Amino acid sequence: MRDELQKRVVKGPDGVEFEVEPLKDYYCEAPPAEHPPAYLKIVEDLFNWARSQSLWILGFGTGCGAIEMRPLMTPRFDAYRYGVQWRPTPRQSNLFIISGYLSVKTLKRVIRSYEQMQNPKYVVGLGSCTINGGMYWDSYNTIKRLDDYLPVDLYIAGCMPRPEALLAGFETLKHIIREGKAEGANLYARNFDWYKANQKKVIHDWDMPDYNW
Amino acid sequence: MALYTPDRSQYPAALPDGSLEFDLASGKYLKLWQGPQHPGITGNMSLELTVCGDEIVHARTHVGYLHRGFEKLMERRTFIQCFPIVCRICVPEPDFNEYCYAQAVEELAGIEAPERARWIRTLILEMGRINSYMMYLGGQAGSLGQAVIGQWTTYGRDLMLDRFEELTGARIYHMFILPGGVRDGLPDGFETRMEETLREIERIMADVEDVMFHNAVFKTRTVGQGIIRPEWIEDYGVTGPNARAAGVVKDVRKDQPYLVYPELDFEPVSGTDSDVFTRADVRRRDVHVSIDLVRQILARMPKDGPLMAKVPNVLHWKIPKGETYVRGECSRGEYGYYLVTDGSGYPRRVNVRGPSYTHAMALLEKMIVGVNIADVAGLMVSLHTYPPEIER
Amino acid sequence: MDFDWMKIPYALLTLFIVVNYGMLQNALIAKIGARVGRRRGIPIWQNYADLIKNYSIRSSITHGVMYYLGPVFRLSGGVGLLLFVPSLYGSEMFSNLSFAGDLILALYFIFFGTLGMALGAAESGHPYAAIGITRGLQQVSAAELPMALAVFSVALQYQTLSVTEIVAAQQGGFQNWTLFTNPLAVAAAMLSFLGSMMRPPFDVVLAPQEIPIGPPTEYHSSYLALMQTNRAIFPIAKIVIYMNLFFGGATIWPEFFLKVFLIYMVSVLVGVVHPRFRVEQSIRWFLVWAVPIGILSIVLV
Amino acid sequence: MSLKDVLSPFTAWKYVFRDPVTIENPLRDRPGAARYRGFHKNDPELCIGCGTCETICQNGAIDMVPAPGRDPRQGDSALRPRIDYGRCCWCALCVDVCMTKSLSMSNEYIWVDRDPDAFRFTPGIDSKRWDSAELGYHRPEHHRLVPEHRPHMGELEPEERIGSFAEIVDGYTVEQARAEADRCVSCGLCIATCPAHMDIPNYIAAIRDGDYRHGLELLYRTNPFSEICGRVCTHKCETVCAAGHTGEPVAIRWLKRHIVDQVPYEQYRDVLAPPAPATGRTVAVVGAGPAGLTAAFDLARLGHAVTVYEALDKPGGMTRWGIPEYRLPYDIIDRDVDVIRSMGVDLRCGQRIGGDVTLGQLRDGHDAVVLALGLQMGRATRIPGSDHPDVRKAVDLLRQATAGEDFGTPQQAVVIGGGNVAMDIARTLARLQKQAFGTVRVTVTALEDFAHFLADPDEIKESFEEGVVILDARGPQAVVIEDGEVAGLKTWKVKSIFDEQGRFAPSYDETDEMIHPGSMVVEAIGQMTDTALLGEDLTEKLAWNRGRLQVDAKGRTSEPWLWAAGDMVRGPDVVSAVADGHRVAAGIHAALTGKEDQA
Amino acid sequence: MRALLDSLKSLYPLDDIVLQRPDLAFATVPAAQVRGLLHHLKEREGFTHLVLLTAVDWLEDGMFQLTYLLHDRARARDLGLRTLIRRDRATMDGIHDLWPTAATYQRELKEMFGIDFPGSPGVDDPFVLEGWTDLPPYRRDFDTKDFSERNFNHREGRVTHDPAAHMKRHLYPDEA
Repeated sequence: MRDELQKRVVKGPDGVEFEVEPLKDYYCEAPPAEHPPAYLKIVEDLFNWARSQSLWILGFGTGCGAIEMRPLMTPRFDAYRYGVQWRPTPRQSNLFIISGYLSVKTLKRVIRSYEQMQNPKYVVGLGSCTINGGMYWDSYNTIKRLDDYLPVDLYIAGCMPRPEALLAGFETLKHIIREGKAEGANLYARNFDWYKANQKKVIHDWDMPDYNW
Repeated sequence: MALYTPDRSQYPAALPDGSLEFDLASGKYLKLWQGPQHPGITGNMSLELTVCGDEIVHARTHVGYLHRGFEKLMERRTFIQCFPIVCRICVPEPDFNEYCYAQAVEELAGIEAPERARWIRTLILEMGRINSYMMYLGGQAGSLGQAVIGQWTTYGRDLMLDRFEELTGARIYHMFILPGGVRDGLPDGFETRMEETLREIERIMADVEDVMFHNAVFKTRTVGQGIIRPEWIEDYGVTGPNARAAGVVKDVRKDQPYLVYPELDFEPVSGTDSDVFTRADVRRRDVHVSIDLVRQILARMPKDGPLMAKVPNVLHWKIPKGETYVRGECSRGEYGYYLVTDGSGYPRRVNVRGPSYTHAMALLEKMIVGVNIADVAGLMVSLHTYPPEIER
Repeated sequence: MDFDWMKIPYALLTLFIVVNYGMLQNALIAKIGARVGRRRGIPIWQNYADLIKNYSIRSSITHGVMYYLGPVFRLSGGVGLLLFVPSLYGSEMFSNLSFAGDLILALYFIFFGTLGMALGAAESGHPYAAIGITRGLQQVSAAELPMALAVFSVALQYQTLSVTEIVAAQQGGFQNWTLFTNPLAVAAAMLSFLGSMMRPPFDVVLAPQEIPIGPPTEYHSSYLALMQTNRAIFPIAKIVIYMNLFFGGATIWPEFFLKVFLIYMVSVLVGVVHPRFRVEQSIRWFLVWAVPIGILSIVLV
Repeated sequence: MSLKDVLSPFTAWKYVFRDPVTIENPLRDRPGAARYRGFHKNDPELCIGCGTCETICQNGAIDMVPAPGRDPRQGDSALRPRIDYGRCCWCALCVDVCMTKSLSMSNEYIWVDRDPDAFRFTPGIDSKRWDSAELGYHRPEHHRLVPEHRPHMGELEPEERIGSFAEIVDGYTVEQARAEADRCVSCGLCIATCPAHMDIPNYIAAIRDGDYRHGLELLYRTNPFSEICGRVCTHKCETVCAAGHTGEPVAIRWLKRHIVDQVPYEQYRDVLAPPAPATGRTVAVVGAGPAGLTAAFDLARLGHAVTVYEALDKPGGMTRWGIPEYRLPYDIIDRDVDVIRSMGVDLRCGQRIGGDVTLGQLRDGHDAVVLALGLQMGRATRIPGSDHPDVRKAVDLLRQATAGEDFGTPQQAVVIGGGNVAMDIARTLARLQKQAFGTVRVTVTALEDFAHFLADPDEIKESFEEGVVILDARGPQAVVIEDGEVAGLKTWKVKSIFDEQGRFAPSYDETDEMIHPGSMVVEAIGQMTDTALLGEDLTEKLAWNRGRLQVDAKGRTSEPWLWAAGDMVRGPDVVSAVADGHRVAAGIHAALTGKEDQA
Repeated sequence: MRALLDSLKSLYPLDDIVLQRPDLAFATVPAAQVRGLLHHLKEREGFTHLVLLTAVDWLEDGMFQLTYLLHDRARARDLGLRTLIRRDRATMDGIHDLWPTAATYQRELKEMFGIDFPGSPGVDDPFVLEGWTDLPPYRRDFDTKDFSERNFNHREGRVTHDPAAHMKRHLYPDEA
């Protein structure tokens, strides 16, 4: 058996050590790899500029916040003019907007979608629910802190955040990307075991229907 | 005129217990998942389709992606604490939750909202209905690839959201109708700005009619598609525009009038053909009814008067043992709250009856069989379902 | 015929101009479409950012060789189509690699991309891609029929299979354009054109609402960038054929740009305001409306 | 399907030639509406830290945290709400319920941050860019989630009550009491202000639940004089009541009374646990007023043998002898005292210390001695003529009235003083006049103006209703004596009472002179303690502070065996006396059980 | 409504009748009679619309209350039928043959309350939950807050103070 599939003890970013058994704990065949930025800074800067100007949102309305996506993409706010558009498939998207609370069932699909997205990829948490559980803080079926399960680049306060707040969030995100600080995908790859352990703690049923997405 | 009529006598084979057998290994059938991550699905749910060629032979609706356990959460919140969370049960038209919940609590607590509050509640419900329909129309056109309609109607909805914002203080979750009454009266000059908004929405609706409804391609795709058969109306508890488009002219606003509807002048809209086009058309015409109702309400509502009934200190509000069911006609059909109290400060049980519960589950699974893959999205949207009210 | 090696750099120059024009024109068209939707739309340079972004994606996964080759075929279809048809009539630099029988080759290239895509998308293993590609092939076949009929009609009319010669025959004033000399053929071809531009009502191939964008659903990063480049080239290349066959070709770049834009706008004009047909409905539509016109045009010639 | 269906869609293209409706700069051009429920604001000066916002928040989004630079004080916990925007849903229930209207919302709604822990802040304390936003949601005036008015309490009509000493107020009915108890938000700010730190929120909750026995149990935990305090407590708690900031404060005193009214008196003893086993220690208490009896009650329950010596023939102290019957019926006092007695307290009335029994004897016979003498001597104005026999002290008259002695009710009387005692004597005289002569002719002259009056507003209102004339800002100058008989009182208009240093030094407008006719002048300007029983030696030995016996925090005097409590130490106030009784009892218990150091 | 209730009372053992509104009544029926009565109401009395089917957990009594709410579209009136079944033997006959849509309700009740409806299509399939191992969540003895605290991480650093206790600590720490 390959080394990375052996049962072992790893240390998370919070310093806590825990045991993982990849064959049981992951449902992907290979853990994601870290990808370094381009060798030349000027090239990476150009790339980051392009990435910041071309935010493709995955069309996955995970919660209430999805309701504000339509105003965002329509005449009133017209996010297209800021280089934002939505894509129907995770392969082509580089921005995942977690629009509010995530039920455990959705979290599983979100993780799958997130892992299908390509590096670099960004996650924006929308509203109270992604920060600390929001109004569903005592619900048995929603996660409370998104950053336990996915690397989050940005949070936007509100319930729901208005389209204007989202646009402000995009501006901030662009700034972060241009500074080269939006390395969530690499963070995820680096702390994969930790994220997986957290995910596994709440998702008791790892079986995924044979989705075609 | 169908180019090709599949022969359904041979397959899929029926098992002895009546269920269908799909031998996926045969290559004859394909499992196709739509959603939850899928733009054609209204909201976060998923369809498990078994297709044969381009045709769906079996479908299963999967929900639960938005389940937050409202009914459980409300059992450990006081009556006033339930008020902010109920609106989250249905995102695009949250006000019906607020109304039904407030009305149910008032009924069991033996208080009555003041006259002016009841007018304002009606106003909000009709504004929300317009919004919901606008969103639906955009979605219906969008599901068939006509993006421009969604652009216009969302703009109209945005204008209405501005009115909501100035009236209620929020865009989406208004949290304005609370047990006992409403929070506040109309802001100054609201009527004028509302009239401007209504005119703009009427212009948009005229364009929608020209571009969407008088459209050969749209008609090709929708006329005769997705018919709800008469016997399904009762079998699957179909209500609202879905039923009215099938000729069942039942509208809670007329049949069991609530709030100030008895004083308003309107006729329920209905159709006969029960296909996707008729359902869309019923809703389009209903927008005009709602616009007219909003005008009537603004013209006739009392300008002064209390907005809240005398409620006890909400922190210790206890309601005697009892149970009731309060319904309203929301844009998708019958919306209802079944509230059981046990004399404590917390609801014993709240059950939310969203119209999508039956429309998107049993009815959709039934209707979708035999439909082309390309029509699934359009059919689903035409039932006008919002998943959060299914699983709550 | 001696092959003039200078044609190659000239052709590359054409390619360069067309790619950039295509990118800008796509953005402009998007802006026009947005305008109908009462909004502003993307910045005019948006496609460049998207392109660089896609090239800059660090990771990518592949589903096999054909998956790789899909976009390559598609792009070579577009490039080939462009390069074997003269862009500017009478210009030494921009006649590209045109030759006597180039019309037939062009017709082949129009199909070539779709076939390549079919292979690649099929390898991606995604059922939506498969469904999309099935629809695509069906629809392209149906749409090609009136186009082929129109081309026959034109070839019969001008008694040549060389695009250059067909253009030459149309010089000397707009009354010489095929548009006016053989309107039925143009009508059939333009109906086919609607069908091949991936715009409503004939975009059921992509249909994001039902089969999330169909064939390219699994494509990402550089693969997608390749396809995006093709999106800039291919429509223009196709329009160049139409322009040359039916609208008198172009002798200078401004004329080229204008005509390409206007012809493109025909599909936009229809596309922006319509929903889409189901695939069998569009096939029927081509058979009922476009094919008879095409046959009629041949008969009349 | 017609030709129209083919052509009509193209009308959409008209928009190409129209301006888009897109908002140019959504971040700048879209301020929230005037009522927008955006980010929270709080006025830290107005906020009292009652935590009602935290209670109502269904999201658990609010924490009450100490605000830097603020210390708790009466009516302000110095806590301020800290809001977690990882929980908040912007329902504004906290704003609606805010008892002071300090909490509101701005119309600002954009907050983006990388750090998920950043979304917590204390509005008004942590400065935010929306602190000065003018627009945003404020609770509309009419929108109340907590009722602002007390239910009306039944009381005797003035005509009816003036003729007798019957109790004026009815007390709440059960419905009224529930309604009033319902108004309490259970913040508990009042507990600190109550001298006895009674568990006010919980006994009010007991009323809401109808669990009066539990309520009574809670009352007895901190106050064995609930019957008395339920009627005549100075209810300082109500001055800090959170409900009082935007409405009427909760009628805490009446609610307390309601509990004792509701529990049948026979059950009182069942509510109380039996006293602890006897310790063999003995304590003597001098004075059967609230302080002395409270100390006796506590000590007896702790198992000590307590003997109470009372000079007068009935227990109760100033509550009996100083407060008129129409405010506090005497049988009420008996009820409270009987419960205390049932704890094993040996109450000996008519035993004046210094006569048959001396303080020295008490010292020798007991492990500790508590002095709870009260303030039973009236202070004199010492104005000319005030030594006349018909110039009387209010406390003396009240004592005589209680005892039923006839002190010669004057046809017309003038009262000097503006406190509750002045009102008590004025209204007592008014009743006696009504009974004797049929008309009320009492004039009260107070130094303070109405804006700074010392007596309770209720007292003033009821006095007026009963025909008492109250003149504010009048400084007494001389008693007018004609033919050896008191004829009235001469007063000047008061310009100010205190000098610039804040010392008592009234200045008068001599041109505004009035003569108030009356055949009796009553001085009601304050009381003091008769400390004669201490004897000279002890008086010498003890430490004094401004004429009051000096005691430590536990009530112990400079003589270790001698403790002091009540009005003589704290000044006149029933509930303070009760609190003092507890304090001294706790001190004695600690001393007797040798836990003094640990305590 | 009164007339209807009276006539029903003569046919079925109705109990605990509450006329909540002129157009809404509730009544309790023994579990064995439910199907018969529903059938009667649907076929004879015009109550053709099944509005909802849900349950109430009376944990203290050890009973589940099932509520069948029917609507008579023609006369615009509602009738809620309650039936009590034992919590420890939570099984009930399905009504999916009367109303096919009831299967969905029954599936939900099975999952959220643990009430079984043998023979109801798909009743054992998970409905909204996935991988659920705890008590059925709508049961009263399931504590959602406790579950949430055990199962999910909440953001640390939250501390609150009780105003009364805080004031006591600062203003009169030594007193009772």
